[in-house]
Amino acid sequence: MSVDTVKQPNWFSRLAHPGQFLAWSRYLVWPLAIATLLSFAVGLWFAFLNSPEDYQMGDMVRVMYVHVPNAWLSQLVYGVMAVSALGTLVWRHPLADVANKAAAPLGAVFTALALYTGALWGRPTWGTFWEWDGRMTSTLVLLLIYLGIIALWRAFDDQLKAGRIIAIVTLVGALNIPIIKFSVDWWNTLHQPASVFTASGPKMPVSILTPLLVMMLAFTLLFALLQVIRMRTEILRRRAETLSRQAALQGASR
Amino acid sequence: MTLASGHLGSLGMAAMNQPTPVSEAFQPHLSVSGLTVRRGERLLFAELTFTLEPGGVLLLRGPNGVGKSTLLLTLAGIVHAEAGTLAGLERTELHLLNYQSGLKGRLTVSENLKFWQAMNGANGLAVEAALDAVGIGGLGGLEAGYLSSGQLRRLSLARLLVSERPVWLLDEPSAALDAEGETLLGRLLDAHRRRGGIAVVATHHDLLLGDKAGVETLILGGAA
Amino acid sequence: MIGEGAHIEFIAWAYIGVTVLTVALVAYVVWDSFRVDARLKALDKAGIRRRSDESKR
Amino acid sequence: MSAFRALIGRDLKLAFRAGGEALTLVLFFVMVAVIVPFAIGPDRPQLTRLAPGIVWIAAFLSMLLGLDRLFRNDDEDGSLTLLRHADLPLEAVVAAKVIAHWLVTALPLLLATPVLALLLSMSWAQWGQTVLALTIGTPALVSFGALGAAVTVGLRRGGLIAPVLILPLSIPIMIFGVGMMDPLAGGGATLFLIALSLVVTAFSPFAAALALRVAGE
Repeated sequence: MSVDTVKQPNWFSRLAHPGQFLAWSRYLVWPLAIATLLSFAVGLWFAFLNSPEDYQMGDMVRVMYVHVPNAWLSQLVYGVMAVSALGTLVWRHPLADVANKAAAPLGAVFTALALYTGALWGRPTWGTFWEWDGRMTSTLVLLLIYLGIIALWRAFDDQLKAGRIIAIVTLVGALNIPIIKFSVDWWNTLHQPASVFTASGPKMPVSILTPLLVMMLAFTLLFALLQVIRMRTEILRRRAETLSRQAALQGASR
Repeated sequence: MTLASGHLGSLGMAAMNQPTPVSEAFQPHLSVSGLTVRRGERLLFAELTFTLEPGGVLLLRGPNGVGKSTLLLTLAGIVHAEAGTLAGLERTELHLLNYQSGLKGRLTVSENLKFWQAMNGANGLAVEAALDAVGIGGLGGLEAGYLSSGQLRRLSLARLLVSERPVWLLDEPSAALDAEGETLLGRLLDAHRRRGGIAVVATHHDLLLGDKAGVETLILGGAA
Repeated sequence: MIGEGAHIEFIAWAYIGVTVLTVALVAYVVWDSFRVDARLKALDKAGIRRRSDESKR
Repeated sequence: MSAFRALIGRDLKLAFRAGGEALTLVLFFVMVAVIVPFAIGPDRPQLTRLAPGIVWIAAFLSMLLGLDRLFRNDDEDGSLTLLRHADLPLEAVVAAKVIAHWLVTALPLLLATPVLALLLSMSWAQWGQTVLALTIGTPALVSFGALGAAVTVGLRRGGLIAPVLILPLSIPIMIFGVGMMDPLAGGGATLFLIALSLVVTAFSPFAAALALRVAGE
């Protein structure tokens, strides 16, 4: 089979070719894993042992160290998916839809964690687990979008076609998320006087900012690690499926 | 069957002998070069090259599953080609006829035909004349759901007549047609070629063409 | 240092939940990866492999 | 332009001959409104207060129910493939089908709103505003629906997945549609809803046509 005859014009598409990706990403897994573990260790040490209580939030500030990174990842992962959707639609890049498929469940889990920690933060702060606050609500909608995309991935048999169709859905979702955010905020101000969630901003003291940044780094590294593993798995899975199909075809013609 | 059986290798084809002198209705030149199409990971054909002059017919032959229908869909611009150039195949310059009729059972025969005439351009025969031409002239008021499959196929052929387009892509056009229908199909193709039209036809039957000049045959999957 | 604040259980639950779900996610990803590897190995053992296989084992 | 009209005409003709699918949708729309008082109690002031929301939910559900017929039939009998070669670009084909679908599935709902107004003890002014909001908002709902239907056209279980995909995207329509009833913020919501509806209606034929092209491959 003359598979790889198409010329590879530049270094990027050479590196991003699935076979090449498998070759070089292998050396990424262990360094990423070690870096992730180290930054989690440092981050947790800061979070529990080496940071003071916040004068407003008290010890609850420690929930922020897991809440904020997950909230950040819930959006970063969607950004990664939107970029890979562009890669699928514009350049028909074979790695792009793999990246989209790999990222969707990760994004869903991080978003769910952001909601979970947000609810635990909200109980002592607002007196309720769930508040129809603008940020919480749009995060919930984001989770629904992730789940829809995962459902769509599972519904398709032809993964190549699925990749391009889901890229369209991902991009439409990306265009819609700001609109949803805006409408939810608008709706929120309509129904309650002011948003409670105005604490935590750039005026945070360094003692709180440091663990927060380290934990964000740790979670981002975790995402990168899982994303690389999942992309490798997905490429190999497609290869395995192609091989067994070919074997079936050969068996049929013998 | 080996994996590479769909692999055609380079295949240069040009209509060598001039077909019957053609009227100047249209002068299409269909030219395909370096066409490579993949279904999933399976390579159907690579580096396929051929040209058709006005009045030319290309017959696609080969066993089932070899990619005849896919080639037609690629020429029709529906399946994406991995590589290669297609010239002379404007979206609005071609008719596709395949196993799916695009006809609605709840609409009458002439409503169906009028619809496709409106969609594809009313530059061919009138609806009644086209129905007469394919031998279902009296059935215009009948709901298409009551037609037999042979009659449906004739109605599909009438769709090609109400809007004149230079390129016909036909997938098993004689399926469900009786002997008289096959003669009719040959006559319609002859008339189409006399006006300068081109046809690419995937078929297992021999077409009953009046004039064999300019008819080329492309055998797909011949390596097996 | 962490104190014996009034909300210790919320903090604990937050970290427990995050840990459990994260560990489960990592475990799933790794398990999935091993599963696919095993499947490829089984195919390889059956003599089915890519002709242009760059990773020779 | 005549091709555009012919396509709308064909879809309307098919809808009328297919045995009253539009009527079934209206029936469903009314039934949702009938069922709500059983769930929340027959308290008239409360019903009045909730009426706009109930009407929107009923409209939402009815639109989702009718969605599957938008492209599926044309895909199954090959019309969709043949329409790719029509004189109209596929985007215009989608736009025509969206308009026809709106006429078949949304317009009857608007005509049925007086029944709901009566059942939910809405005032005339409230009813008028609901009709206005639905008139502005339903084109956007149908457009999102077209996108969902196009994305799932090749799937056997598409009828189940399309609503799951569309609902989160449609939340802003719901928010501004119901927000129009708010005495304080109604004006702003009206403007937002108009803007949103225009953008979505103009944009979705392109996205849906792209999805149909990919699905056809």
